[in-house]
Amino acid sequence: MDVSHKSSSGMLQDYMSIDDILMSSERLPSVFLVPVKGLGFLDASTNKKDIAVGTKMDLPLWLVLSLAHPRKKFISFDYTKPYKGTYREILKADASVVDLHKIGPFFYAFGQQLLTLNHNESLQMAKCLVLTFMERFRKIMDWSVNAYEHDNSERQEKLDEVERNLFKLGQKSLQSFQQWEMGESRKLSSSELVSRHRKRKRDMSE
Amino acid sequence: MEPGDVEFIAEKELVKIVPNFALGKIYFISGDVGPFSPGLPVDVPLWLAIAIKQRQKCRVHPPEWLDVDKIETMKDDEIASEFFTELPNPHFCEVAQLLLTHATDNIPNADLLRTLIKDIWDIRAAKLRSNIDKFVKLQAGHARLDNLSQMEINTIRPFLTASLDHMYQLRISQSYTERNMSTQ
Amino acid sequence: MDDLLNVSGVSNDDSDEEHLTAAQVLEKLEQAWMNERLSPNLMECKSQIVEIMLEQIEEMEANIQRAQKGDLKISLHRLELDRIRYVVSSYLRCRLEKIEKFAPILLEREKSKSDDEPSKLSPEEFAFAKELVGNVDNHFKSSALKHMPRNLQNIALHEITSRPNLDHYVFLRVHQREEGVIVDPETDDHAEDRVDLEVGAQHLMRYQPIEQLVENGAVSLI
Amino acid sequence: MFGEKALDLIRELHRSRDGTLGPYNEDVVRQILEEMQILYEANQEDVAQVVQNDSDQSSLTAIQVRHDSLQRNKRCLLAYLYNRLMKIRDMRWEFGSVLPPDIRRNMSEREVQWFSNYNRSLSSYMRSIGPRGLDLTQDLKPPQNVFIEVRCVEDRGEIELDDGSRILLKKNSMHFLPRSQCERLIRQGILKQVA
Repeated sequence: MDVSHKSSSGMLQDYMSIDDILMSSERLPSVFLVPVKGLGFLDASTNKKDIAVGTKMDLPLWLVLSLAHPRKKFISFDYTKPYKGTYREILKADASVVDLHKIGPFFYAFGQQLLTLNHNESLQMAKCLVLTFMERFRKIMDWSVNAYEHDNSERQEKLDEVERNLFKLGQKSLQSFQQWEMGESRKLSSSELVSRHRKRKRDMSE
Repeated sequence: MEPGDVEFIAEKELVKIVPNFALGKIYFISGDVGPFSPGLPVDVPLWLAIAIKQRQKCRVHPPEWLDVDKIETMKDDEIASEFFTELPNPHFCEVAQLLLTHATDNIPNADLLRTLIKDIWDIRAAKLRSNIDKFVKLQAGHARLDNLSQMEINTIRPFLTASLDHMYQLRISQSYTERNMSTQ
Repeated sequence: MDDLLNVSGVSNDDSDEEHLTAAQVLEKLEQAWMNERLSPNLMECKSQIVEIMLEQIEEMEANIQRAQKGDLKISLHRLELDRIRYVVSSYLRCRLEKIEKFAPILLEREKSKSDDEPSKLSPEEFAFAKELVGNVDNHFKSSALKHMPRNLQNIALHEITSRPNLDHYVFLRVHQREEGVIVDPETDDHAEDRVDLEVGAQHLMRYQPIEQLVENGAVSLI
Repeated sequence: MFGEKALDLIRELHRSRDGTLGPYNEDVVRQILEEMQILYEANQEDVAQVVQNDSDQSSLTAIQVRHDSLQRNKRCLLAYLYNRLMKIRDMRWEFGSVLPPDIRRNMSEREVQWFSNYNRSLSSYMRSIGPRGLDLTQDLKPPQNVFIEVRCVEDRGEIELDDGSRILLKKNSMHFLPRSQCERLIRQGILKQVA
């Protein structure tokens, strides 16, 4: 049971979460609205000392969240492709066939973070996130309760990180239920870490 | 919770056994059981019935509902009904499974029963999935699920609650955005 | 022999549990165990129930020691003891996992709560949580923070620890009727979604609106 | 961009999601701390200038960027340390109070210290439960029988049971033992439950 997945607001990042840290390192096309002294070297396309007004750079989300904050407005930013009009239309047409991992891989979480910043398409994007998950939900559920069929790993590849986690939860329940049906659920077994550790040692000594 | 935990809880259900030994009342922490006299039926918790049966010291009386005719009717009702039908025991699946494993020789048509029960499980599971999908599409915040057994709940729980948690967060984000837009 | 093993009459001085039989205490323990396993946050500790149950086990074990080996009755008693020990262990283990996860937040709550609010942690759990937080804090300081620029050396662990998700969805069964529980206040501005909880009914909803009902036994998590 | 080294650390953690513990990356930790020092010193200089000439927007922006980068580095470092501690914690529950040497080798000196402190806190908590203490690392699954049948997976020589009797654990030998006596050996992969 993962009970501390996110804060209750759903918009705050979990400070210690590896996923959230990776998610917030994804980049956004940004434009500097103010000059930045001495940090020109961050822009690989020039060798100027400072960053001039109007400089375009792809900045990581963690920096955008600070610099594009309505109180500062040091930069303007644009949504990346998956959150823009064309893609929203594709998702609207049939969300369940889209490879969210390729355009994600943190499609929902990254989108939710973008919603904390003002953008003229934010409402359409917010709705798109809800609808996309709603449309994909049935498939993820049906896949996750089906015994490991050959194409399961292929299916998984098209899922965003949150969806993958859901899929794994479903698979895990299925496996423990099947174990129960075979009367194995209450047998004592060696710990997972121990087995893995032993296996690795064996592999290494071979 | 693991299926083993749900089964463990189901083992508190009472079942009738016919002992082949004599023994006075046993004062368990969970309550008194017995006395036991050869040939005289007595109600005991399932965990105890299994333990005694394993020592070949009793015959188990399957509950009334664990019967081919009754289970077949149940299956038909389940197919016919849009909703979940009421189960004869809140731990229907677990109790049946335990008895069919540990007291097979005391249950007539055990193999057929096993198949029928699996059918009922599958019918209900499919029903549950389409209900859940409706629930998610309606963006409902709440559902009433009266006749679901604990094992059924337990099997779908990790996936379902995590999905709903995710959905809720997305809806929060949406309503935050709506509020934000209207105040601009 | 029968008398020897009869421990079902419990007396525990001036406690809430004093009128209960051992079987009733066990039932309460099982209820607390289920709720704890299924709730997203740490619930109030049922120390007294745990204490009584462990004493019962101890007493029964002593009796078994004195009894004859290989006896059917003895082996059945043993099985029951194993069952109860499992529930106690699983209950405390589950609590410990949550305590480890949320320790800084739990300790912060202990500091800020009013005196009449019950503590969620037993004194032993409190001591454990304190040591744990101290150790983590120490590790952060010695491995990283003290080598950082001065203005970055401070942290408040309770602010950077992940919080229990009170919006987590749970399944519950109703024991006492409750009217007009608001299930979905946050996402719908116009009409709050209210439900009546009828005795015996089963529901699926967020934990937060029913947290108190679980604590006081009006509903239980399933 | 600043914070790239820190991200490497997090990626390293992400790659070992299966619970394994890679070697403590002393080197990268040091490099991150160095980057932080440089960022800090640069900011000190700019701050001094801004104090003299308070309308310098370009310095203010630079200070902001460095400040965010410092916080980012700090977050990544702490998350790295914390997630490793949680893995080490899990190992206490899975391997017991003595860790295999190859795992220990991957821990920093301070992590070893943390592990032994955690061990001590946990034992003293478990001793404090009930009249005689309760080992919470046992009774991990709901019991079905008092006695269980086990097969020995590797030679382990003679062991003594609680009741004083001794048994010889020889590879492939079968035993019928009280569950409570062999749970730990099963967890460690020395015995395997058959029925």
